[in-house]
Amino acid sequence: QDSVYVPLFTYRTGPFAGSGTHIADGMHDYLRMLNERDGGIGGVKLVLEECETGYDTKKGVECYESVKGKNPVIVNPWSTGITLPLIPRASVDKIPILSMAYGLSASARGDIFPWVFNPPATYWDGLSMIVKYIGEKEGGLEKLKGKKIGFLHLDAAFGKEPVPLLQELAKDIGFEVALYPVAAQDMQNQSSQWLSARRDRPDYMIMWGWGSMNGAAVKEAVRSGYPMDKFYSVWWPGEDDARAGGAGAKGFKMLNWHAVGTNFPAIQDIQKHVVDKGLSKASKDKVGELLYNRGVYNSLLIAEGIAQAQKVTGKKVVTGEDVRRGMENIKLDPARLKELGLEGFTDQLVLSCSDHNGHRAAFMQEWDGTKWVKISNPIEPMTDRVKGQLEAAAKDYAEKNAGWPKRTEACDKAS
Amino acid sequence: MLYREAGQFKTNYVADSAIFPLRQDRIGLGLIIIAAYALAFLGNSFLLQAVMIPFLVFSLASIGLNILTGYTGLLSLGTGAFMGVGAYACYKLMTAFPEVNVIVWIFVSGFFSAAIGALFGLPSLRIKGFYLAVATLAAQFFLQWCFIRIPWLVNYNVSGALDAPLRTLFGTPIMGPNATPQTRYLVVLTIVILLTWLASNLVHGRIGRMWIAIRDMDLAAELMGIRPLQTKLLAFAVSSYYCGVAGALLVFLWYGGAEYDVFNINQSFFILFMVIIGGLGSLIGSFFGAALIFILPIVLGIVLPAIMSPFGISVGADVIEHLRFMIVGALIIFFLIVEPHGLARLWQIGKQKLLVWPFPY
Amino acid sequence: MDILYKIFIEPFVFMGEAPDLLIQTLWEGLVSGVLYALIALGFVLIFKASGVFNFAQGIMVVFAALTLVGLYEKGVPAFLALILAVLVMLVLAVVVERVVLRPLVNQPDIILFMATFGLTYFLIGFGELIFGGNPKEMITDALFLPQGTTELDMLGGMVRFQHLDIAAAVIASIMIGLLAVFFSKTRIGRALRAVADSHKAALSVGISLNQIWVIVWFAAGIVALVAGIMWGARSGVSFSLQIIALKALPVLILGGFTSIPGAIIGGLIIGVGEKIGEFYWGPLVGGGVETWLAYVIALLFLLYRPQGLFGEKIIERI
Amino acid sequence: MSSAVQMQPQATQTVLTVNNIEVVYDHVILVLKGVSLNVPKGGIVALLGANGAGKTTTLKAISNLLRAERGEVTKGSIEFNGERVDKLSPNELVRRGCIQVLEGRHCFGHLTIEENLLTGAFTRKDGNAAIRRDIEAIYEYFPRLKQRRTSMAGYTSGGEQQMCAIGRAMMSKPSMILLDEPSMGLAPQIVEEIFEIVRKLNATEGVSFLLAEQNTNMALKYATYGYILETGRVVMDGPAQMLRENEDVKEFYLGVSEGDRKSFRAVKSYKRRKRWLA
Amino acid sequence: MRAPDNPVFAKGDVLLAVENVSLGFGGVKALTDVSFDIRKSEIRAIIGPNGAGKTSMLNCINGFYYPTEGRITFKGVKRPKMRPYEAARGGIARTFQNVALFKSMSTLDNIMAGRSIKMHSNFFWQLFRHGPAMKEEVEHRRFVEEIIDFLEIQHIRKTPVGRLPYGLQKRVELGRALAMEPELLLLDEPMAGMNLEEKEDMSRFILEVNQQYGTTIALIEHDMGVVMDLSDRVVVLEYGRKIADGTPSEVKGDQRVIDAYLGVAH
Ligand SMILES: Nc1ncnc2c1ncn2[C@@H]1O[C@H](COP(=O)(O)OP(=O)(O)OP(=O)(O)O)[C@@H](O)[C@H]1O
Ligand SMILES: Nc1ncnc2c1ncn2[C@@H]1O[C@H](COP(=O)(O)OP(=O)(O)OP(=O)(O)O)[C@@H](O)[C@H]1O
Ligand SMILES: [Mg+2]
Ligand SMILES: [Mg+2]
Repeated sequence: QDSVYVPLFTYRTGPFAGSGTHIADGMHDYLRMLNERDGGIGGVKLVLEECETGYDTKKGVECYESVKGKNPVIVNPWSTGITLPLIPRASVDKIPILSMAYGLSASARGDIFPWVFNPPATYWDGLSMIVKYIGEKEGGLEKLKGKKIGFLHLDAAFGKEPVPLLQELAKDIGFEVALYPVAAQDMQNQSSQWLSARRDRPDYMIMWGWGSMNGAAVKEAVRSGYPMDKFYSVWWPGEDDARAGGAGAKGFKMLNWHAVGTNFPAIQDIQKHVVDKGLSKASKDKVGELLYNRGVYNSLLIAEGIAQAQKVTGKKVVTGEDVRRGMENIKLDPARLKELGLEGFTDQLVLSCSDHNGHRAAFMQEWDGTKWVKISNPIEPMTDRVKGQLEAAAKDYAEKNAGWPKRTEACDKAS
Repeated sequence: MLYREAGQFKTNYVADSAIFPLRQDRIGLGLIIIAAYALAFLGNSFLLQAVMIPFLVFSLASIGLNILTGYTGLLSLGTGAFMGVGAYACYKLMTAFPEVNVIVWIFVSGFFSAAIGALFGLPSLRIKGFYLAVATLAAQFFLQWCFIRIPWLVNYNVSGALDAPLRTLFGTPIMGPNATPQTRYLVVLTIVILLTWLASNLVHGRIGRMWIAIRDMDLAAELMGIRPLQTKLLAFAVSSYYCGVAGALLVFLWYGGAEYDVFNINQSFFILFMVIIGGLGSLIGSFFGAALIFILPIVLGIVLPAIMSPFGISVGADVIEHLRFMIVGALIIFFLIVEPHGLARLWQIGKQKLLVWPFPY
Repeated sequence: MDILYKIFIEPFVFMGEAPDLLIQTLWEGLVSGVLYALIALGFVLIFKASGVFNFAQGIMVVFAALTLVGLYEKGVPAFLALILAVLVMLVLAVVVERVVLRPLVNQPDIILFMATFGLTYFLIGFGELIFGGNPKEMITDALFLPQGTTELDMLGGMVRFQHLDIAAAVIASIMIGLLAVFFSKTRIGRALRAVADSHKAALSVGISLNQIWVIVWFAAGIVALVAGIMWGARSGVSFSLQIIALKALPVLILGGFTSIPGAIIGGLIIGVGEKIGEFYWGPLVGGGVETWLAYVIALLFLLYRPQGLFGEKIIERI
Repeated sequence: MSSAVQMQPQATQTVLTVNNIEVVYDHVILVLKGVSLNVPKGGIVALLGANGAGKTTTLKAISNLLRAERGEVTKGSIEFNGERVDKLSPNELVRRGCIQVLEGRHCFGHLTIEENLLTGAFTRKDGNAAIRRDIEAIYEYFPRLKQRRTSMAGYTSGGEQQMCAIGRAMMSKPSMILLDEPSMGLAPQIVEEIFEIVRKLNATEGVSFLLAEQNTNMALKYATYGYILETGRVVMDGPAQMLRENEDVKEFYLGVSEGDRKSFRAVKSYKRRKRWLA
Repeated sequence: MRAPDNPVFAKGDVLLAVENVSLGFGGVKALTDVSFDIRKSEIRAIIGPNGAGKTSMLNCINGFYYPTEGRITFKGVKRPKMRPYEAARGGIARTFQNVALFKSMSTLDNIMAGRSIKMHSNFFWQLFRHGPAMKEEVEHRRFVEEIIDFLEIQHIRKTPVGRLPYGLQKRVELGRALAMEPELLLLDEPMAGMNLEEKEDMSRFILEVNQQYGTTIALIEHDMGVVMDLSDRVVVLEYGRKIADGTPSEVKGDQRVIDAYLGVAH
């Protein structure tokens, strides 16, 4: 029996289920579609198993331990809190970790974290893109001088990660930063933050939130009359979050790096082979929504990692170690995307031995009251600035973790 | 028939006031300890890593809280934060003085949480019962806030998280990515056994009696010359010490890296429930409680799909999770109804029945 | 010196400079206070009647709101759904009494507290099983809750009053008033206090604990439903709403566990206190003080009055 | 409860029959080892016995309060007015007219004395006026309570609480009262007062009493029949008159052996032996 | 048991003097201008109707209440406002009207807990239950066993006291107070709820404590027989005021006492 085991860590329960469910559906359905349509990848069936984490670190670690014995080819923790404890384990257990655009930003460095992947962009990339976009709208980054940018963030490692970069940019460019931390237990109760925003009158507001914090923020912004076209977010809010703000939420903007909608052969295959056959948990109208497609993107990377692994090793049934190599060989260029039935779904992504992230561009999209509309071309991150942060962080991590294992895994291609 | 008190006479007070006066109990305990050590070599990594290590860590934290809530009767919802203090202190200490063995720092870190615990225990002189819980909640939220806000605590890590550097004992890694589950389990087990032994000495001696006196009837205790404030603060300090050590073990020997979030209010509740369901004022109950609250859901997670699949019902991970919640909730209520004084009391009644077996009374 | 100035002078100067913001802050504080009080009220009812510290109150709020919205989504007309939701809370009350409280009569408070934790777990699992974990929107329109904002030009600025918030304040005040009268003026009210005092003695004088508990849990269920509607309209209906119940704790403690007026006054003090604190003093330490400020305020009050503002005196007699 | 209902045809009928009950606490502690007793309609029956004999347990078994203390009647049956009551809840029993005054006060500490009395009338349906009247009657019995009517019961003195507990039970207008150590902690003249009340209620309203009492002297003076309990068994029973004259009872419970009361100072430490234990 | 040796206070000296003590709670006056004294090694009874303020008087003596007016002198020193544990450490022990034992502890542990103030081994040794800690434990255990023997409660040594019948609980409570080796022992209705046989036993214990160790005893009791037989002097309170003070026979004959307290037939 030829098969590879792909565990999916999901959270359809708990306080973050609102986001988690759609992502889980997208992840599952894409891989399921490959099974149904193609009989798996390269003729090998995928054994899919969900493990419910509830976004709880304790349960996530438990999930990891329980799937570990079944030779998973890759693990997606879907929570920064869960990713952190898994990072040191991955290298010992030889299981690659895919923390797609979350987790430890420093893990973009393949030479130090050979087992961790966080494509297509880090949070630092994301922040730099938003600042860049705002700057362009103002007519050049230097025009931001004297402006005030509010930063509404979850008061946790995830939300605070971009702060140093933001402050550095503020110093260089000359804008002012106002921080609005939101504690996890106050996610749904943000009136103080928005009151403070009324006091400080920031010219722009950037949000780094997750789960119900996003929806509540949109609501509060509308409530307190903040101009929505000045309100930007990193890539985590979904349609539900924007919808929460009602008509007033029009103009709310966020970064994204993949398409929404179902206008792709692969996604239509999902509908045909999975959703219509009742093999999915998703309701039909949710297919193609932002977070659903985010899940699809995640699975696309998994599938591609496996496919590449099969290619480089020549084996059909690959292992975690092979998939790690496969991931380092990912090259999702337009041609490949077209082959996969996802032409135009996303920008190209190339990972390598040293670069586990890609630092890809994202684009800005705007809520028009009913759906997301792409409003910009791809925005490249400010690589020069982000690199510095990244280098320092990775070095710092390795230094503080004296005894952090040196990369011993060979590289498949020069980077 | 093996379990009998008859024929075991105590000829001096030392023997009579032993913690396990019954020979069979002592033998049983010895066997359990041997089995626990043997498990390191028999158990697979899932058992050690996902079940036993956290179970022991939570048991230790429960012992800590039990000293405060179970023995002294002071309700605390700050356990999570006190565990956090231990973890952060341990992190600072071991990164600042890497040359000193980390085991030392694990024990020392407890003192920091003891100090903080005693500080937040001050209002307990005036405030009682559920009202006291708020004082400790203030500690919980305030400390948690400090954990996020003071980057110095994590040595300015950008990730804002604690990570476990490589540390060795006798040349074997016990912490960090290269430490095997076996070694970590052995370290945790030894620390937990040692601290449990010390706790049991304390609660069976003069100090333990003073704590229980305060719990059972604080006014009478005071009228007998027991200083309430000192006694309560001591309970806070000792309790927080245990929680602190448990916190350090939690992060560095179990997770191997964690965010401040693992020390949130849910952690506090989690431990409190272990203490209550296990049995307030019982050390062995702390272990039972940790087992029920921590291990039971894991077992259910494994067992539920297995019992459902033969019936052709294949259910998603989420449904399993929902059922798991429902069953754990129902079982908690069930156990409380069967024996409100916790599993420890159930155990005791079982032993009493065994003593008089085959007669019912 | 500078720091002293920042702590003791600057915030007040700022208050004077921008009175509109002060008014807005106070208003926001009052509104949150009322909403906290609504949750706290559910706790108080149950504590008053049985001495049970009901950990499940938070999940009851979620559960009630989800039932309402869930039924509506299934096509049940809004007001019928409301009635059905009330009935569901009644069923819940009966079941809780039968299954949890009755067998645990006369047990220590902390044991009952633990049992409500079991209940919480059960309700989380059950609720998610039925309604799924997805957040839902509260059916504000269908229930004819007012929406929109009134903006008043005053004091050199603009102050915004949400109609929904005004409605919340009015509804909460009416409920609290009704409950206060019900419990202080009726025979049941006295029986409640007796039960909370001692289950055993209450049993011995023939008070039917079963009946009382059903009544009270039902009342708490209705309060939970109202709280769920109000909070839901504000921030959506999802399981993360149960975290908010934690906010009721300092309110309870400040007002006293057993006092209905205490819940509302405690709520207002906490609501206003934390908003003012966060708004004017929060920035000094990087914000986010709201998470613990409420508890510290409550703690300071407690040091002065260990039974809360209106709680029943803790009897110390030997 | 109107007394007319109780004045049913058979005057010698028993109100309460306890039939060979066994009680276990906490699943393992066997306390009552087969206790049987009868209370005739309109009778005052005393339940005597040393500390720990099981008097309180017997009363609680009857009033069904045992379950609240994790005790259980494992054998035997209890009938009240001819009906099995072992499975009833305590409040249903109170509605049927049988109420217990708990040993050791148990007032509602946070309620005032008057509110305590009012809760006693919880099961009554005969309107406020009647309840007020009865409260006044109780204040007449215990003037001390009237003075303290607005104080929280938790702060009143031990004796005041005892009066409050007794008054509270009387407020439910029961047809049968289980009195557990009513005289404990009361001043001598109040003790007499209480027994007078018992006699009066018994005579005028036909209330039956089961009286657990250490003050044997008093109890046997007012009771019509008595049971003596030792370590969970009835060791002796008979009409009060007969018990009063029994030598053992005289020596161990009444303190009058050979006709004279001996001084507490004169007691010597010697092991005495009850004849019925021989 | 050792008798507390106190050279300054010989039998018959005033050990404790209560002077013009008043105590009020809001509107309620529990005590009004009460003065009396307790002499070394005597048994002093306090009697009076319910709610007269007897318990409150004891509460003042051991620091649980602080009199609103007046003063209390113990061993010749005027007492400052103090916490109850300080009074206890000064040598005043008591039992309670509503038994206040540590319910979940065994009889032995309850009495051992009464020894807490006499035990001093430090935390470190306690941790290891060795060395001085164990030595001390055994030494005090011996003392406690003496008390247990004395009170004839050997058979319930290891029973949790919450399960004991009321009368035995009172006895354990006496044991716990004795364990403190007090100079002044306050007993609040030690014989309530006991039958005659048990009262006789209890009387014997009280007398023996008093005679053998010279412990001063203040006793509240409603059983007049006991009071008359045991006490050396009696003070009678009514409505918070002292209405009589003297030997049992004097008090017994006092008309005010008969009216207020004894009723007729005594
Ligand atoms: N809740 C309980 N758990 C365990 N044992 C109990 C409990 N209550 C009472 N007992 C035991 O039952 C026995 C009888 O107690 P009970 O209170 O009925 O005696 P009693 O005759 O009323 O004594 P007293 O005169 O002191 O009130 C005692 O030995 C006591 O230890
Ligand atoms: N803390 C308090 N607050 C209010 N009133 C109190 C307090 N303590 C005592 N009292 C009142 O003071 C009076 C005297 O009470 P105390 O307990 O001293 O009486 P007692 O003489 O011991 O009576 P008994 O014989 O009934 O025990 C009582 O009326 C009581 O209600
Ligand atoms: Mg009794
Ligand atoms: Mg008294």
